[in-house]
Amino acid sequence: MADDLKTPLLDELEKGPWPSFVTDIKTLADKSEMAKDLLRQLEKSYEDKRGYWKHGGLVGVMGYGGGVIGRYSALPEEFPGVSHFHTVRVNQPSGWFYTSDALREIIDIWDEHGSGLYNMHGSTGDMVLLGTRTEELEPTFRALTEKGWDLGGSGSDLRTPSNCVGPARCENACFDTMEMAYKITHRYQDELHRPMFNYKYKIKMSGCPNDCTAAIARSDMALIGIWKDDIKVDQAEFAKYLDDGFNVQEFVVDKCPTGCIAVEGKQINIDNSNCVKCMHCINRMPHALSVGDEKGFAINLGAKAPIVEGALFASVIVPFMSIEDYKDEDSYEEFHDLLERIWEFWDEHGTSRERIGEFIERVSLATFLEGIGVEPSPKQVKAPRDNPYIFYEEYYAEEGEG
Amino acid sequence: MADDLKTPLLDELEKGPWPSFVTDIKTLADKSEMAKDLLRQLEKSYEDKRGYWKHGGLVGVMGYGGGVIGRYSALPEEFPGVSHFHTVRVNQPSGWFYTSDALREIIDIWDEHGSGLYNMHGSTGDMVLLGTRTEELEPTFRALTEKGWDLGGSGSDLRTPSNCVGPARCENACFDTMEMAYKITHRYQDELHRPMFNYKYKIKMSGCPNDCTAAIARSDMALIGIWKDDIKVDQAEFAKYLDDGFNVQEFVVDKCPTGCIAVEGKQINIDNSNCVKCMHCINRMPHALSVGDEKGFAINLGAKAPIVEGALFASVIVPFMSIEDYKDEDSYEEFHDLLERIWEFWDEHGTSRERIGEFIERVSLATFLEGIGVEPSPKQVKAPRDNPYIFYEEYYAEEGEG
Amino acid sequence: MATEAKRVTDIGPPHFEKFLHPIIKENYGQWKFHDSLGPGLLSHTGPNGTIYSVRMSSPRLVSSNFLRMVCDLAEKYCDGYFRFTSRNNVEFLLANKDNIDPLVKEINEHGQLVGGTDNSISNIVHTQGWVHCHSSATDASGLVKVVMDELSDYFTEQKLPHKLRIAVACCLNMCGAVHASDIAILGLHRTPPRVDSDTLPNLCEIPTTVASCPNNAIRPTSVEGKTTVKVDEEKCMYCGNCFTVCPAMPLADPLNDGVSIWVGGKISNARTEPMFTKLAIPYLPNNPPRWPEVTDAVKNIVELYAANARPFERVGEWINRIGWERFFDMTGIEFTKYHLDDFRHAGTTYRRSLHNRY
Amino acid sequence: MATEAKRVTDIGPPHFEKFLHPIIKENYGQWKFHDSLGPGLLSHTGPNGTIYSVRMSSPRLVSSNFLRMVCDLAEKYCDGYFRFTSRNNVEFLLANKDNIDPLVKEINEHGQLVGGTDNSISNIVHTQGWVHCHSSATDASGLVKVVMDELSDYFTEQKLPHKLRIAVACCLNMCGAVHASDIAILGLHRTPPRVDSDTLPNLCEIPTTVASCPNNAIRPTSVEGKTTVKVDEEKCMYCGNCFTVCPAMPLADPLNDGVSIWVGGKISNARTEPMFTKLAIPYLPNNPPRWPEVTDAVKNIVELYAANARPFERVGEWINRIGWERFFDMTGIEFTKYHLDDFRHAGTTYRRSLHNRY
Ligand code: SRM
Ligand code: SRM
Ligand code: SRM
Ligand code: SRM
Ligand code: SF4
Ligand code: SF4
Ligand code: SF4
Ligand code: SF4
Ligand code: SF4
Ligand code: SF4
Ligand code: SF4
Ligand code: SF4
Repeated sequence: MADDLKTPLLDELEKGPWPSFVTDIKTLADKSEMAKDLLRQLEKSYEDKRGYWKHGGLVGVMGYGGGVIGRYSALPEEFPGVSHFHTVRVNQPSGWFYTSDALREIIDIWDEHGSGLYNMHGSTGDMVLLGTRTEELEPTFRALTEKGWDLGGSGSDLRTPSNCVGPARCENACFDTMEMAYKITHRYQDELHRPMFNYKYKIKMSGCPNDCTAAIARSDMALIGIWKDDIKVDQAEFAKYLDDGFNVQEFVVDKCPTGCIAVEGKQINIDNSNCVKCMHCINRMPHALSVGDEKGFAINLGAKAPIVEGALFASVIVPFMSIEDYKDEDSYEEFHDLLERIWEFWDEHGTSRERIGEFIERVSLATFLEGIGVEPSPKQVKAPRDNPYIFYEEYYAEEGEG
Repeated sequence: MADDLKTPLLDELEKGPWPSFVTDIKTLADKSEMAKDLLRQLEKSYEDKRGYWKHGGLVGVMGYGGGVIGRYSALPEEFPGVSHFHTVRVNQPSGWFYTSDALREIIDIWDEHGSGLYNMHGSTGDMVLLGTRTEELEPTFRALTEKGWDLGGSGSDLRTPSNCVGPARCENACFDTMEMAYKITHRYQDELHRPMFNYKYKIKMSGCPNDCTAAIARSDMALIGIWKDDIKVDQAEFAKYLDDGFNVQEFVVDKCPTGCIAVEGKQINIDNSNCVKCMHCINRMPHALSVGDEKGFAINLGAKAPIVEGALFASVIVPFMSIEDYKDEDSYEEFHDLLERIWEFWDEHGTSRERIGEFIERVSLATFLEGIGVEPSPKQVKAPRDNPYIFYEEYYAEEGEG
Repeated sequence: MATEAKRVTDIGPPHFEKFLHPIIKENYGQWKFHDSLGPGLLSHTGPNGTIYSVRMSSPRLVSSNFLRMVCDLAEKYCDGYFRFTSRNNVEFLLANKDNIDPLVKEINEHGQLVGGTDNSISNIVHTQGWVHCHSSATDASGLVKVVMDELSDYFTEQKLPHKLRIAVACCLNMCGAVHASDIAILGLHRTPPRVDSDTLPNLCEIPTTVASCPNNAIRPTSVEGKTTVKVDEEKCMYCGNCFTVCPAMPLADPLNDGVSIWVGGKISNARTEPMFTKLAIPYLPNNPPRWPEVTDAVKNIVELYAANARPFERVGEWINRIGWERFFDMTGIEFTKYHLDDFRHAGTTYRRSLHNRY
Repeated sequence: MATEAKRVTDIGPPHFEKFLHPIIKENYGQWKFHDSLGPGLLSHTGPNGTIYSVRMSSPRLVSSNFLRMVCDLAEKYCDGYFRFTSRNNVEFLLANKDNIDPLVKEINEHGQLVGGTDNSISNIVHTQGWVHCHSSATDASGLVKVVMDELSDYFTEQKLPHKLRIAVACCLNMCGAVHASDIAILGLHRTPPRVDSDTLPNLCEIPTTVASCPNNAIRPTSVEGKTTVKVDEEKCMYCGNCFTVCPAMPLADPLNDGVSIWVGGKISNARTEPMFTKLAIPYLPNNPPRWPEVTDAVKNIVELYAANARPFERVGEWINRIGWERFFDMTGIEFTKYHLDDFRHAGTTYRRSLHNRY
């Protein structure tokens, strides 16, 4: 370890059972000035209780408007290793699946061109290559693309769509999150790399209402798997849960939000017309219950963090859509049409730095639906309006008057 | 019936099983020009599908600013009987209890001075004497006061407080709604008769959370009975419900909002620490269950109809208050102090035509509580805030700085 | 009647005690339990006896003759004691159980009904309408009459899953319980106010008028040199608040005024918290004298509730259990863009979850 | 490494198929069920076999050496196949059940932990903090480390009533799941931005800066002839949105920056709809390197949840069952005026019912 690396405060973070990022970064400190000065600057932050990074900075690679977060130390003389410390966001593969061969390609590139530090992964889903100098950005990009990797988004663009493991390793998947994320990312390369929206646009896909990518909380467009027909039941397997002493009454029946489950003898009966597809019973008894056959996804729009109007969960716009063949680009026509109408309407009527969720709230759901050509449905609301302030558009005029 | 009373449309309202106001009013049509012309003007409204009353009009009795709603026909030539048709609002007695003797006094006065028509009662609770001429207002008032009756409110004043039957005929009453309504009405005669508030102020009292006066929906100040200790149980009576075949599980246990009831054998056990005093179990089994011993009321503020910011239910300000002796004026000190602080704060910081509910929303609950000197409590909210926009008032300053 | 005595003021209402039946006085605050003895019939028992209540319908808009009839009956059967309820029914208070039947009989002979207790529809809370108010977009007493004609069985019998409470209001001021009723009938205007610029400058304060609009649709303007206001018709949602403060802005419009139907509100804290009433049907025409579209719509909802709700489930609780999509399916009511909230907290009504029935 | 080839752009990510384990390919979209084989161990079975997953912790902020270690292990036990989870854990994907134990052993030898599945605390979703972001009011990686040190047992064992998900964000931008987590730790500034009027006119657009403030606290002004802005300190709630668009308005303030604790959010639709996280503790000081006040506070909540919630009840569901008043009692956290919402829809958070526990 480098002699001049005195980090008594950070060293406290090497104690304890949870793996220490300090210990890990220290393994690079001998090889990488960046890693070392990052620790030294961080130590100063720990002393002074404040960050020492300058605000933003417009850097990037040729022809791309996003994918790089510029970052400069506020104390470049003291910590020259991090005087530049830009982030390169790289599209993760669908479902964050890798082989060691593939990941080693990235590691080699970043050891050569950057700090050798990463976030695996960023909150949006990208591989986040953490820290390099401006002059290394273009070479990093070239090396990445040569191996088949491309940059993610930043700024007012489409962000790298992300998706749960879905059909690749989950029995609950109601649609092909993996393939759909791939298809969307590829189709909208321009939207991803050249920020031209009012603000960022994040797409996340979860294969079922368990929502393992937090799509409903963290994406402007959440595609969440759902089914329309009945929950599939294997009564023999159900009986085994009872036989094994699993407390079906307390842990399943009593917890069903609509009380639509009844157990008679060793048989489970579900009133599917009242089931709200919450997943709880399926989660508890995966051997006995599974999602139906008529599968697809709901499209919810508008989740975001609180800045500025308060946090939003995404709300239902299209309660159900399905795609015939996820591998076939042509099958996506209905979806792509809708997405493009959404972007167009938002582009035309939204304001700068207005996320789609805030936009919908501002213009009203009714206007938004009309604008994108989607029919109103009770499935889009918790309940109809309770205030009487209705803008009527049809009214009668005196004969001769109109 | 008067010859010239042709009301073919209204006559349709004499059909059907429900008692007909048309038939009833017609019984007066011979004696009262007012009643007759009211029907004739109403018939015209039925023909033309619109009302024929002029807007408001400042009329009243000497020294009072409220209690009379001025009303003039828009077609006085056509319907001279209702050219003036003012309403006189008269304080109802607590709980709308009468004797025939008392009511006959009113009837006689109104037959002499007015139309002989009434709303028994108005939505706020008053006796509404419907329709008289300006010159009859003062004589009506004199006649009423002579018999011990006084006017109700209108305009920006305290309205006649109203209350459920409570201790007078209900086992659920947690406080003396009858006496308290009487005491408040008498104490605040000036506030009731001389409008000096920003807007109207309605007080309603319900003896328990069944809220039989709709206080939580329709009063600026809702006093609603509540208890703090355990629900009282008569286990023998409970067993009878079971023996009678009453489905306690489905109709009571399963419907308890917090699931805090358990039946073991013929015994009912309530986890009172988790009971939210919703009343349902008590309502279903009045012989077995009853409200606790430590009784009082909650003070909720701010209910109103939608105009202008949307309808509001009243929200908890003081979760529990009790009055030692409802018959003793001195016992009310804490309550009166609070009410006066509320009025003062609203008066000082509210705007014209701003109901207290809108006022609280505008200045924020925290500011309002501080303004009236009530401590914050989790009982005042459904949940703590979910947005991070907190205005901190205490912070640290550099030494020497502050 | 001579009124030559000294003028007194601020005397407040008489003390209620003198209106209380002796049995009530003796059990005041000590009641033990009540029993339902049938539609409209209650008994309340305390340590010192039992009082019987017989609940009679009332059109609320009544004449001296109606009230004299009440007094007569009370004297005959109740030692003169009776009360009105918070929903404008009359309650005769009897010491003697044997008086119940004769009283009920005589009430019926007067064309009045007994009922409204327990699992029934009680009287409709309502407002003034064309009988007295300048604001009204419909009549109130007439609507109550025609709706209750259809539903009177539900008043005189106890055949519903639970209490069902209906309200009528004749304009958006909602002088009643419209915003928190199982079913509500709300009169509404559907066209912006017409500004009478001749009278407005004299009758109205411009700043107050401008400030009255919840949607900032009113702007000061000048017509022929006089300061008046103009209404941005795109922004006006016909609430009538401007008319309340300024008579020169009437909204009444016989062609377009009409009625909307709302469902699922409640007030009591029993089981669920109080709930606001939600829009079911945005507009039905004013069709006096018997408003057939309105009575059909209300009856349809009541009958579906009667047939499908579980015991002790209010209308709103029933709808929440089956879901709004099913409610619209079952009733055949069309779901339109008007059902989507677009006022202040509209966002809080959007469905921000996957919980949906298919 | 030479990069002389033709420059290509817009190629997007590689197709995932080449990263899928053969067993996964064969069962793709056809999985039948999964089993939990213990903390951090899952098996998924389809018609064409079973795949085993071993979930390993990760600090997320990692070095090439960490990733090389992952690759090495994957090659040794998993034919090179692995993935990351949506919460930044590593999942090794094994064909051979017998490889589980040796893999786990080797993971532990590397100082890493196996766990995070089922009724446990999984990895903390977090953000950049003092390591990389200019906005941060606290560090993120350090907070995660000290909190997970306290809670690591809950990662390696499955002893909670249900899943418990923690998030950390270093400023109000909340680059993570803070607004919908069982427990969230949120860094915040508590003093208004300091306007640097020397640099502001060059660095920032005045109208954008003024418009950025959610509370209209920013007004244009002029200082020594230059147009700049001033902040109405009464209205500022330290959200930092102005700083995002205008670097000349920094908020960092070592004396006052700190941490708040939030509880009861969730994302899944299981049982209840998604819920926002609610304020528990408005402010704890930044006390690096180990933030003892924060770790104590979080541990206290986790332990009360562990001891008192019912099976399959998330933190928010538990609190809703017992009531917020009891939550504050049990945790000993003081309820203050800061807990009362005063933002846009504050009114919707007021308790508009009688439902209260006494
Ligand atoms: C790197 C990352 C955090 C991380 O440690 O993982 C991140 C980092 C930043 N975010 Fe973020 N956000 C990241 C995911 C998120 C998320 C989570 C998500 O995408 O699931 C959110 C909340 C969801 C949302 O989008 O609302 C998020 C909400 C924000 C916001 C608030 C936006 C809003 O509308 O409320 C800002 C402020 C802004 O956009 O100006 C922001 C801004 C920023 C900036 C660019 C700072 C700024 O003010 O310009 C941060 C750069 C930090 C740095 O120095 O590297 N970041 N940001 C995440 C992106 C990595 C990736 O591409 O995978
Ligand atoms: C008579 C009565 C209706 C009835 O048929 O029973 C009534 C009648 C009027 N109300 Fe009301 N209100 C009556 C109870 C209510 C209630 C119900 C209640 O008090 O429980 C409400 C809803 C609760 C509330 O207070 O919000 C109510 C909410 C309004 C409003 C809307 C106020 C608001 O803040 O949203 C207005 C408009 C206004 O205040 O300018 C209003 C205004 C009016 C006016 C004075 C019309 C006006 O614009 O000036 C009506 C006079 C009608 C007339 O010609 O007689 N009335 N008004 C009720 C009073 C009788 C009594 O004293 O007992
Ligand atoms: C007489 C009256 C009070 C008064 O001072 O006038 C009254 C009296 C009783 N109410 Fe009430 N309620 C009265 C208006 C109300 C109202 C107000 C309203 O309708 O505008 C409500 C709130 C309605 C709502 O939630 O929308 C009301 C909600 C209840 C409830 C709660 C019902 C529920 O489960 O939601 C009960 C308990 C029950 O019925 O199970 C109740 C129970 C009772 C009991 C059984 C109380 C008792 O032990 O004596 C009384 C006989 C009820 C009955 O009719 O079956 N009372 N009750 C009112 C009669 C009005 C009428 O003529 O119909
Ligand atoms: C691997 C992963 C998906 C991925 O593509 O990466 C995943 C995988 C599974 N999830 Fe998940 N969930 C994953 C993130 C999530 C998230 C997102 C998050 O935490 O940010 C959620 C939403 C959390 C929330 O509600 O706040 C999530 C909510 C669930 C639930 C719903 C739990 C509940 O009752 O609220 C289940 C079902 C259950 O556990 O009963 C579930 C169930 C599952 C199952 C059992 C699905 C299956 O049949 O394979 C998987 C193993 C779960 C386990 O860890 O016990 N998964 N799961 C994610 C693992 C993250 C991690 O490393 O810990
Ligand atoms: S969201 Fe559903 S389909 Fe996707 S991993 Fe989670 S449980 Fe499986
Ligand atoms: S998925 Fe949820 S709502 Fe449907 S039956 Fe199962 S537990 Fe009930
Ligand atoms: S509110 Fe309660 S105390 Fe009053 S009448 Fe109704 S049930 Fe009885
Ligand atoms: S009053 Fe309500 S909450 Fe309390 S035990 Fe009875 S049913 Fe449950
Ligand atoms: S609801 Fe409107 S029209 Fe009816 S009485 Fe009240 S103010 Fe008048
Ligand atoms: S009716 Fe209402 S919305 Fe229309 S102008 Fe008048 S106040 Fe404004
Ligand atoms: S939460 Fe704030 S400080 Fe942390 S990474 Fe995001 S923008 Fe930066
Ligand atoms: S920190 Fe937020 S509230 Fe304060 S001035 Fe800046 S934008 Fe406005």
